[in-house]
Amino acid sequence: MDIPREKLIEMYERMVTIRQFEEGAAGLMRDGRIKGFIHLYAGEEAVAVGACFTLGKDDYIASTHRGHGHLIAKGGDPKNMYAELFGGRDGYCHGKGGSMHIADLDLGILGANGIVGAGPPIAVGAAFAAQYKGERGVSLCFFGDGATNQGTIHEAMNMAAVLKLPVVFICENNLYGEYTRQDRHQTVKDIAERAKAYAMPGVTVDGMDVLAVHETVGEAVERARRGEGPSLVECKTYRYFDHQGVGDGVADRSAEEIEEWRAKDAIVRFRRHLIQTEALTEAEAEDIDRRVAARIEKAIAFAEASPPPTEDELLTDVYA
Amino acid sequence: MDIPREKLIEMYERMVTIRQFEEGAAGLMRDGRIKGFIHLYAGEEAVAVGACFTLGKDDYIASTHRGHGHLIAKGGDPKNMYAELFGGRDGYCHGKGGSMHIADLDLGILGANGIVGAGPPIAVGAAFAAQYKGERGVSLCFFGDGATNQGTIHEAMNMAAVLKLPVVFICENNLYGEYTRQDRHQTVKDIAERAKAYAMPGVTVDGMDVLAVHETVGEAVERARRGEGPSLVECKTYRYFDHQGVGDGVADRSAEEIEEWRAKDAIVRFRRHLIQTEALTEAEAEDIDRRVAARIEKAIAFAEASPPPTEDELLTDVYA
Amino acid sequence: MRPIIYLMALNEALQQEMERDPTVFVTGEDVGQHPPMGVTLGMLQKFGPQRVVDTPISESAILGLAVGAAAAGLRPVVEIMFLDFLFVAFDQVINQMAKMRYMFGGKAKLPIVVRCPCGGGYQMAAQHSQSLEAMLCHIPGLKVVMPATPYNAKGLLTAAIRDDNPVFCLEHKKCYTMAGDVPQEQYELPLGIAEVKRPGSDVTIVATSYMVHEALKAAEELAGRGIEAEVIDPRTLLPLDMDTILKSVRKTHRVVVVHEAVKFCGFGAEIAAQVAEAAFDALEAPPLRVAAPFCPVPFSAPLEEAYLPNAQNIVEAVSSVTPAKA
Amino acid sequence: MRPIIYLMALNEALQQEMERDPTVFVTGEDVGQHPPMGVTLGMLQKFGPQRVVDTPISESAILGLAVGAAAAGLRPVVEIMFLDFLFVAFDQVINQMAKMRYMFGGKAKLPIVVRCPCGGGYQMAAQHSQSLEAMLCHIPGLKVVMPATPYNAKGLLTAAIRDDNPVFCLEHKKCYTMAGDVPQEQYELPLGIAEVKRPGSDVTIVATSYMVHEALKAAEELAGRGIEAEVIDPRTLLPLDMDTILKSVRKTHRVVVVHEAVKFCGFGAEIAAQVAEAAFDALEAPPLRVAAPFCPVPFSAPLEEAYLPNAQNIVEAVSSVTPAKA
Ligand SMILES: Cc1ncc(C[n+]2csc(CCOP(=O)(O)OP(=O)(O)O)c2C)c(N)n1
Ligand SMILES: Cc1ncc(C[n+]2csc(CCOP(=O)(O)OP(=O)(O)O)c2C)c(N)n1
Ligand SMILES: [Mg+2]
Ligand SMILES: [Mg+2]
Repeated sequence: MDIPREKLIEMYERMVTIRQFEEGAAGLMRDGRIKGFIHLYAGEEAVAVGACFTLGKDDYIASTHRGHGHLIAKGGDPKNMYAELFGGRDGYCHGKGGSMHIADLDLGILGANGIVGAGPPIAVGAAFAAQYKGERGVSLCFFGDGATNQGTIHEAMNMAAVLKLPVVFICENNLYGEYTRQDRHQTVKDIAERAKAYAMPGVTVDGMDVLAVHETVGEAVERARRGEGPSLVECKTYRYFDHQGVGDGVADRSAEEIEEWRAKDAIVRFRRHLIQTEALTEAEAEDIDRRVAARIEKAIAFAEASPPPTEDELLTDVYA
Repeated sequence: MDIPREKLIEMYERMVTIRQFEEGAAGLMRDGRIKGFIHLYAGEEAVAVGACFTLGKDDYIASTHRGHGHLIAKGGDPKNMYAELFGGRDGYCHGKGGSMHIADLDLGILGANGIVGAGPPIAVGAAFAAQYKGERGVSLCFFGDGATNQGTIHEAMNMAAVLKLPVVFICENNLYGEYTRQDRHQTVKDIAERAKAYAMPGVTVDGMDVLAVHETVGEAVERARRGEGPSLVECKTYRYFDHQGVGDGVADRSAEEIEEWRAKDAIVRFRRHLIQTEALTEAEAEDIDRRVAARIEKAIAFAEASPPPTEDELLTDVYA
Repeated sequence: MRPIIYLMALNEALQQEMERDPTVFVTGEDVGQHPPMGVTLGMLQKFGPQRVVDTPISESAILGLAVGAAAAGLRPVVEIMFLDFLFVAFDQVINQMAKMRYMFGGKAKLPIVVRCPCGGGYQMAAQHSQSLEAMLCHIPGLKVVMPATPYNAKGLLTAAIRDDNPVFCLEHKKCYTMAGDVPQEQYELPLGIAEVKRPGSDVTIVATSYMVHEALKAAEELAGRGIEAEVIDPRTLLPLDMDTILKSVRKTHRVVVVHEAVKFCGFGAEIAAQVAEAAFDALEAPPLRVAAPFCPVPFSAPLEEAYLPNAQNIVEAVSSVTPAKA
Repeated sequence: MRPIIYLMALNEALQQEMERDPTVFVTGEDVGQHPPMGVTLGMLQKFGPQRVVDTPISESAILGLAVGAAAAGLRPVVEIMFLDFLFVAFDQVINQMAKMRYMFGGKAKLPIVVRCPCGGGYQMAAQHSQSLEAMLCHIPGLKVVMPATPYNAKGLLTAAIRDDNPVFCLEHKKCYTMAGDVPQEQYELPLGIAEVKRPGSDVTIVATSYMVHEALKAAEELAGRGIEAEVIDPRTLLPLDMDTILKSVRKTHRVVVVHEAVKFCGFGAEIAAQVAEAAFDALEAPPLRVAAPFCPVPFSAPLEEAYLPNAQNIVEAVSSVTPAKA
């Protein structure tokens, strides 16, 4: 796999943006400046970026309750995302949706989703549309290990296989569904196994390695574009924060486990790789980190200044 | 496997009873004497009988829209079943349920079900109860090839595997879901493959061979009783009538295909086997057939004479 | 105009709209190879498997497919084989298609039609006979139509397909083989406009779906007794044309609301409550409801007959609030 | 009696009933290891994993498990993490647990309790804030309670567990941390009995769930203006105690019904319709409803505040139908 240097750097920057976005959001939540439910993506950046960087503007993604990372990876702007968290008018949903419902169809983002398992059938629908129109578009959906026990995901994979639709199912196996460890919610270890039920390719990949994710998802996407149907890619990954909110995750998981995964941090690792392969110097990397930090800071300021919607908007956009 | 002669004969008689019951029902429907939806089980007798003869009174089954065979196999009385088809007071449901809802909890029958895929989660619940009470009871659920694409069945199998419940999932793969051939509704051929998604045993068996079904299900039942958890058994079988109603099935399936399966008829085959192994003489077999015919005839007469419920029963039994 | 049956009127609406608009497709279980109620007959042959899409038995995936396809620019028309099965996949209805546009701040359009046969009368028992329109009407973001005649069926379905929102078209099984005059050419009946089926001055009967026909029968019988009932078919339940209903009640001073669903928390409660609020001064008798009793739909013929509301029940209800004239 | 918070009242009801009856168990997502709202706190430790059963994220399988276990003699108490998620698995509710007894001719008993947090107020947006009780109330075979206070929570949940039918216990998130006096010992509040929270002679306010508290606030304010409101909490929505409501309306001649769900086809329509029918002659003003506007629950704080009905809305509605006295 030959990824041009610019793209590698963009991928790095995107991962850093996600991380810093989430840390920013956590800070805002801790300070009580934003409210509601947030599910932070920090730790899993390699999955969203590795996967979404195989896509173009006309491709679709369907996201989850833990959606910030996917949205940024697919091109979402932190300004408008933060504005949404603040419930401001400049938010992606003009403040009506909040963290769990950010969407932008112009970017091919079919939305975060507050219902576990609801996204995959919708992604299948977008893939159907691509096939119907005779376009080469693909649709990619993310879902967690816990979500794979929802019937909807089974139905979506079967439907996609039968209709040979251009979908890639991406399971973010972060070992927990809420506070339930994987071995307490399913008896398989590698969720990729479940692809066998639909006679589709199923692959497990290191979800802390952005290049591995990119390569594996890329193959699945190419297969889909060639009209050969869906695939399942399982990415083993880990979240750094609590399931919900901004705790450090130790309430429910052992400190050793967290340590072990943090030691595999996808950003640190990718940065090291880029420097070792001389795609980036230490100084350039620091520069990127700083640039992102400045962008995040500005985005938060922008978002906080965004006025809330007014009461007369309460009843708009219920119907088209 | 050593099945005592009496049991073998009982199994044969039960299969004949199912066949004749269904032919009787078809006749009643053709004559306009009964109404509503009926889904006939003729052709699949080996599955119901092979499976249910591994069970005792305290074990449970959950059935489907195509339930008559399961009910008779588990001990249901044709009299009260026909009475239900007539909507009579002596019906299993006092006429309130009809073909799709016949149940008898005293016989461990959790009900036929008009909703495809609704039975397996309920069977899992009965298995939970058996485990909870520390009994050795098992729960067995039937569902079709088409039903395996419903999310509920995926959820039920996963739940049973996680909780290690004593359930046996029996897929009656009769090659069609309504009028859709299996290869148009799923990409796997052997549905037993799907057991891999739950790390449970999955076996495919000849569903036209009652002894093979009995042996395979029997092993799964024993496993469940030993506390080793659920299994999936796929039985390849075929229905003789239309999906619904009393047509001969040629509207949607090729005459050759129907012929091919009829040539494997489970009753003919089992009868031949019993005679060859000298468990039964030709004359004894004919005797059984006649005895069953007489029973069916009497059952229909009983049922037709059963008075319908009266209007004041409309609002009874909505609540306990 | 020529008389055709209701299900062919629906078929014609689908075919003509598919000819006109290449983004329209139909999908559901057996809609292609073996149309369950016959509404999609002949369409697979005419439009091919890309536009007439048979699916596995997976209602959540079917509705999800519609949601995703609609968000990506198509106009899906889904058939759910029986309304009763919709609840297997109700999340895609109430939490996804109904709310996406609002949650996304207006950024999505979901032009979806979901067609479902509903209602009893064929001894199909508790899981194949329900009328659950009230649940759909409680969900902002949805529209709901219940055509009672072939003419309305074609016009409302055409409008539903062209509407940019999720529209549920609930088709009573007893209506499918009713015949009525229907123009050959395409036409739209705008959603949200009630139809006065019969003018009258003594009482307003608001009836939905198949009950429109029972109400008209009742009105005939009442006319024989000198009571002139105005019969109104809302046609669209959501959005509801209360203006037409209120105008009528202000004239007749009496209202009886009729539907096949159970009374408790049924759609009739909404109409009765709105009438009681908005036409309080005009009412000379309590607003009444004629609806099914509070139990599941029974299988046995005599029970099902006792269960289903009919013209006689309507006549009785009207008589109880309208002074006899003849 | 000692003051405890609502969620601990529920916890106490569960624990005491589990001690008394070994067939009672609780199940749901994370109910054991990490109780989402805290209602099942400490129970896994006390009763062990056989009776406090964590499940995969599979609402249909969870409810199906309850149905099968109940049919086989146990008394499951299920937690669905948010009422909004119930609709992922609604078939098990409306077509299975609600109808089995009737369809089976009385041969099954389904003693199931399904507990669901409901309601808005915490910026949880459209898929985590709904009040959809009206849908459950439209289904024969179910019972529905919505306790508003710790005392009612404990008594109603205890009665619900002992009831031989499927009972939905809808718990408003805003109620969870409200404190109130609750007896330590077990007690049952019979299902189907309304509570007069405050006597009054000028107007009847019927309010459900958290809205009871808003109604009481409104009554205080109205009292300051010389209007004495009688506030009634039905507590059980199905079966509904209309007698208590009608008795009150016959005394006050005015009624305002309040709930947090959207007005159209909401539960208030049923109450208003029944009052209009049964107390027609007693009514001196139109029956009014105070409820949410017809849109999904918005995320942004000012929008959500505008969305949720409150004491001020109630005061305004009451004022519009009650002549000022002070
Ligand atoms: C239908 C439904 N059930 C339950 C929930 C509550 N819930 C939100 S996130 C979550 C865990 C999801 O786990 P997983 O799929 O592994 O994703 P992760 O949070 O680990 O990224 C649960 C149970 C929900 N939102 N929707
Ligand atoms: C939820 C739901 N969807 C659709 C149907 C309509 N339906 C009844 S039987 C059937 C086919 C079932 O096929 P399969 O599971 O293979 O069982 P078979 O009829 O072949 O025995 C369908 C689609 C239903 N009853 N319930
Ligand atoms: Mg997870
Ligand atoms: Mg089949």
